[in-house]
Amino acid sequence: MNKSLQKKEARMKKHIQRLGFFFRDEPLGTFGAVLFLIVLSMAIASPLWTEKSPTDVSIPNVFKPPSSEFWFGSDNLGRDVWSRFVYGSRTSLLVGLSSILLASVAGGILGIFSGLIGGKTDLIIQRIMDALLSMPAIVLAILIMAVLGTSVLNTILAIAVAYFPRINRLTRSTAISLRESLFVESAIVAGASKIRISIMHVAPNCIAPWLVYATALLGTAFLAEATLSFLGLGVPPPIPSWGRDLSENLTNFEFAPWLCIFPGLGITMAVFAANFLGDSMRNIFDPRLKKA
Amino acid sequence: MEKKSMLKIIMVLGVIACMTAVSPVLAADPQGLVRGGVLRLASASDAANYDSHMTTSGRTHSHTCAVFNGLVRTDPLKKEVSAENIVPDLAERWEISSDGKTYTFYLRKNVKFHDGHPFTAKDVKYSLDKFRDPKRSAFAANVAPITNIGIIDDYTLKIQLEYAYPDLLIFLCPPYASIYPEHLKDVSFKSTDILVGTGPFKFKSKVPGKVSIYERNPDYFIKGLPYLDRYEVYSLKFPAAVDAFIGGRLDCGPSMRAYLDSDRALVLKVQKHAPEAVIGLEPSGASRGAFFSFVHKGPWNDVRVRKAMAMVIDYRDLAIASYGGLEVNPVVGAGLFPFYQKGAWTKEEVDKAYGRDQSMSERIAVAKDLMSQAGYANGFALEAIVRSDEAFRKNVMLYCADVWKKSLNIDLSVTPLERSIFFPRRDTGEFDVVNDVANTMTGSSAIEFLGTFVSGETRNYGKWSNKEYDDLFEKVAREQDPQKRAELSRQAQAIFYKEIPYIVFEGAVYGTAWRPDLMTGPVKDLVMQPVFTNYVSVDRIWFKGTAERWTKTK
Amino acid sequence: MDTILKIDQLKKYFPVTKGFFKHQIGNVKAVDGVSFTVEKGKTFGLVGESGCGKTTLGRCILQTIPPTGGKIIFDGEEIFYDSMTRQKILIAKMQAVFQDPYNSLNPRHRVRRIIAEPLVIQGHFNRHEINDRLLMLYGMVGLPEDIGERYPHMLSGGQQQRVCIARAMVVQPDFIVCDEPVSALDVSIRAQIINLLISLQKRTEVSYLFISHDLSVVHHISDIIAVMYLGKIVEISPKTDLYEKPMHPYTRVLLSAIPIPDPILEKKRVNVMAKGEVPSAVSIPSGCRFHPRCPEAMKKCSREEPVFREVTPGHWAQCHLLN
Amino acid sequence: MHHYIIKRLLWFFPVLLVTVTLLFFLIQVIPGDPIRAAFGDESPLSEEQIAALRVELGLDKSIMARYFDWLWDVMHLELGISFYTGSTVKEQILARTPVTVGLVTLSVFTMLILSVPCGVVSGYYHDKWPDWVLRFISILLISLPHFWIAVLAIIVMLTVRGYSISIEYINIFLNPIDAIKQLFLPAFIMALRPFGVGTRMVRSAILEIMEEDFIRTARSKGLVEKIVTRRHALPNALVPVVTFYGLETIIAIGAAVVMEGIFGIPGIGSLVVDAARSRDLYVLQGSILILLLFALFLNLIIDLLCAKLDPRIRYENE
Repeated sequence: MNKSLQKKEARMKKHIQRLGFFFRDEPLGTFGAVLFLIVLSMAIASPLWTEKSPTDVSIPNVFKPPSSEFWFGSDNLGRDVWSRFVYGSRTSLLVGLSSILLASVAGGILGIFSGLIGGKTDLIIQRIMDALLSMPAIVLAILIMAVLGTSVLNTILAIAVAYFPRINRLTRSTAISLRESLFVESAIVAGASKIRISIMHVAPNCIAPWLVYATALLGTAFLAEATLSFLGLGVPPPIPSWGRDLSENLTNFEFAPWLCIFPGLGITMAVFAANFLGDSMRNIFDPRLKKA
Repeated sequence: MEKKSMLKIIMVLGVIACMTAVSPVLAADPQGLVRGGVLRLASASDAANYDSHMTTSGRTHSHTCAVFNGLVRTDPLKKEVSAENIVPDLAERWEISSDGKTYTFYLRKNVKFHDGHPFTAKDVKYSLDKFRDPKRSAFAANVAPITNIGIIDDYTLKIQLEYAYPDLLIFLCPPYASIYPEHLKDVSFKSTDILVGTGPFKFKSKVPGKVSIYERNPDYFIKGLPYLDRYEVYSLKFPAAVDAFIGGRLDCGPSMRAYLDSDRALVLKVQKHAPEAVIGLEPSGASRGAFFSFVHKGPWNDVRVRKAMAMVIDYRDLAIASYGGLEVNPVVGAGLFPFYQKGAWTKEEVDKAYGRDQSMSERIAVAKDLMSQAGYANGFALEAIVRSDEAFRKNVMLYCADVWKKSLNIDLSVTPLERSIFFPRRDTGEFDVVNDVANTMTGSSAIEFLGTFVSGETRNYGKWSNKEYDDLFEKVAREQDPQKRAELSRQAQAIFYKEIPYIVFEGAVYGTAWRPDLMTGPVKDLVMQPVFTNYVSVDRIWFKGTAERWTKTK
Repeated sequence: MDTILKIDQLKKYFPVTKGFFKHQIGNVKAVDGVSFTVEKGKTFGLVGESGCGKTTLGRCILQTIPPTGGKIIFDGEEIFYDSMTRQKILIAKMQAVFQDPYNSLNPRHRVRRIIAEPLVIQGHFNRHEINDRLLMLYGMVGLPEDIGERYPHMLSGGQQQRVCIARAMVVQPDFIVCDEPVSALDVSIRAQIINLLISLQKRTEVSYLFISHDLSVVHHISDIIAVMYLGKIVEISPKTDLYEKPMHPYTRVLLSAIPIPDPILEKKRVNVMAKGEVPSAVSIPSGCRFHPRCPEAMKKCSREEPVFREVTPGHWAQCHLLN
Repeated sequence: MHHYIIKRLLWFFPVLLVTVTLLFFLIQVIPGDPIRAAFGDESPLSEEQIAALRVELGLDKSIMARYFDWLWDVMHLELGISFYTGSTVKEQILARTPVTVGLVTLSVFTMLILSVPCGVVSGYYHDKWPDWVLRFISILLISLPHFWIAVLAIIVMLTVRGYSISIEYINIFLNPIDAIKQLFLPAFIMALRPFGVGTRMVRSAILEIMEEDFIRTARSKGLVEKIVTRRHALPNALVPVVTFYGLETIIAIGAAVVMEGIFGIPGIGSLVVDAARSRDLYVLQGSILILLLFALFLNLIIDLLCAKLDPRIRYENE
């Protein structure tokens, strides 16, 4: 009992030490991580950050500039911009994280599968991926939004479809190089089935590059959500979304600039945090760059 | 875009001096009139087709109005558009039989289409037959009383009616009832090849998605016109169009009708950055509001519920929500009829009918009482559908949702829908509430305003049906005496405001802006009409200045 | 004495394709008709330069790639390539140790999991049995008892190879293919590993197919040695016979390449060199495969392929010189 | 090399077929009624008018019939007619393509001019202050939503310089100077994000190359550091750089889609967005097809260029 406790403590210490190294070696990454945590907490605990509802209409309060009552001002229906800012992070994070998660899981599984199976199946899957990859991701997302119509779920799907071929390619090439490795051959010799090899041997070794890449894509996914919403093809109202809030208030910029500035800042903040985090992840996981 | 978007451009193009059949206008030219120059307008996008019979869209009419003429046109000098203020266009003069059932038109001679073909009665018969065919025209219902169009000779035409129909001439005005060349009847209306008319400008070239260019027709039947050398229609969307206007690259308001009137921010932007620009805002014949569906069953089928819902809406707050959160436009306000119309209920009468003549707290108390009488004291839930491409509709419904929730505990969810999903649902009554326009064509006839809610009419989105109302409508259509007619239409309005199939939010306003040196004929000021049948005055427009970019460059 | 493995005319060709439609333009004859037998409890050494097909041969025997032709008779039964064979029949009987111990171990698994994997796949052992078996094995292969919790990258090269050997031994196989098991290791550790293999053989009577490019390594462990050149075996002989009386010129070339630790002897040594490099397996030379490089080549050699025959009892070779 | 080129060219067609097929069937499942979407905005159409339009536009045929019609039409470069604007899709695409090509080229060129020197500096001063500053700036640039920057830029330029977006249609091939004047601001804003990525990319390429043996040899020969960076590092980093700029060009097409709408530039991008909003099926199909062809073609060029630059690539693939 005592021993295991000590072990735990030792492990804890080690983790803290590692965290310390991270702070020291990756100051920009730390900055990103902190920013990301802020955005994350805004999304998870929105009611703690603001008491007002982001959708409450209040005609007497239209276009109030930032003040102690309305921190970020109010919009054309008298809604509190600060609460829309806070709740907007929810949409951004929900869409960004779930779409990347979806893309990663689907792309990862299909990548490992097609990398290991090889042959005609792989050939066909990869030609479809070629077709999807050749299109700029945002155009693909626009096309899918046009096909599916606007909703939160569809936005997640559209962004996931746009980025999943990229993740598929990455895991496939990792899987192919792993397929040739001696430990996979050892597993074959040990009698492992293809499914066992995929799950126990190939998949775990794809995780590091996969994680790095997924983090790197996260910022892009936030941006994609904002862009789609900006174009009026993303999440539908009245759900607060930075991109749509921005585009709907373009005409009001001249006398209510806060309506354009804060949503834009929100997008930048989220993407900025994710990019810094991704950058540091790459520095940590990519031994070649680490050496350099 | 709402219904008559053509107006945007139109009003600008305003007016003309009196057009008598005989006197060419050139002689009346005042000193200092400048010839030449290019007029640059914006339209939201290219025209879907050049068939002005099929659409009320300015995307089409801004092109056809320069190329085609009508049989007659409205007098652009007079603010009121009515059957009495019609002037000749391709018809030199006309006669109406004493029973009002036969119209004889005498056409201009020596008029030629742009390709050199002479214009004759054949072309008129072909065009008007198309205009009254429900398959090939969106306005057939407006000219339904026509039973026959007969050619007497090349320059004489007789129209037979089933019954006396005083508004016929209004409906024969451009830009809707354009006269197309009969000899090109096999050419597709989608193709620019159809742009062969008798009008002041000839089609020159088109860059799809960008611009269509028209040049002066030297053989125009009014000698000396048009003044302009060229007429260009740019396809430019908001907000790029507003920026282009402010930058002096457009001469007249972009497709601002949908924006300038519903978004005060744009008016302020234009005023700030281009203070020299002239801004015109006029009420239109259309009104915006909420249709209740009578196809869908729900609490709103009970008139007391509808009355309660109409009652608690505050007109001023509603306008602020609709007009982009800024001060209310002074010219706004209408019922089913625009207030300038003969026989229209006044704003006070409408407010009284809706029960809005008391204080807000009293209204809420009465409305709550009505709700509990109907058995919905605890409220209910319903869904409003709105078009996703026009934010102000969503804003209005969000305001209503807020008011109805707070005062009547009605849960209104607002669903913005893509056009391709919205229109089919709207047209078939598949909604609880829809925010749309009570459409009219010319905005000048009681037949149009009342006709929107007649049983079986496509524009009657909620499929409301009331026998008494339908009967009154029939009477209005056949009544020759203007006084009696106004009285009958007031009675019909009484039923409408009592039954509330549609809560009128506001009268739509058309607004646009133009460069200050834009002139029309000998008249210095552009006369803005509340309707858009005076679209047609492109032939009289001229510039005092000729600078390509009219705004001051800093 | 019993035979554990008999290979009869085993062939493995890899197709060479060209162009968009991948039409076959030839074959790489990696293994081109190889026959030999391995006795129970003995070590069969297989020597050849890199690229001669010895690793391919090992893989064919291990059933990780399908052979093109020939028979493999293992423990009296002919085996065919399919994944079921591998999973149901061979797993308990035939194992392997590869050249690069680090890459043979899944970096994401702990040592105990790596070693236990074949048992887990077999599925009829409970945790205690597996634990007991592992503890016993650690002792057998000379690993510390607490090694089970470590990851491969925390081990030294020697320890890694011991883990590989332990994994191979865990199912108590009858036969292990050792594909250059020591060539990636430091010279000092090589002897330890080879001694470990020898001691394991003594305890468990396991048979080895020991593949190496280095005759000096094979010398210590093998009972019978075969020399392979371009997909064919050119000489098979009991160990002592081969080192004392090499018959094929190629064997002599290989033997002369072994450095002798005594500097005086080293100086005296006659260095027999082969000319040029190993030709491509796509275009195998006519006649005797070795003739373009053979220091003693004759005219006949380029025309006629020599017969593989038993020159002295138990000593087979394939060379015109021996006729 | 020839084999590689032929092989690569032949791959183009199956990918194209898959693309065209995917595109067609994706577009066919768009919900709602495209005819009402295009014609029903001002006045509701009656059922008979809708039926007539359906026949006229060929929407009454079965989906497979329309698929084969579409394949046949694509082969003839006939891409149908727009429901919403009436012009043929081909006509619109022909008029708009030069604009988008101009915008994208200008933006990639701007990005190239900016990012290569910055990347070299950042790599050369690895982990010193210029590197940190450039790294920070590049991540900041990557994170800025460019549509936001564009909107702010227009307003600032309007207020400060009386700038207004230009509405003239200028073909960049016929009148390059005016076109560049018109396209410079959007192109510059579009270049900001890839500039950030590009700087980082050039930086890591430089870092990698500087580690390699021959650079060490060059150093040991006593060459001055600067010459090492300039003469040896750059050409060898070219393959990933070419790949990168090729891919960035494709991404720039995506950025153009957004930028064209904001600046009122009549390119393919604004066509895609408008068509997506108004559910204009044939235009959406046609314009995306063109973007795809553009991108596939770029991929092809990148692959061939890389094979030319690095013989290893073509040997591996032959």
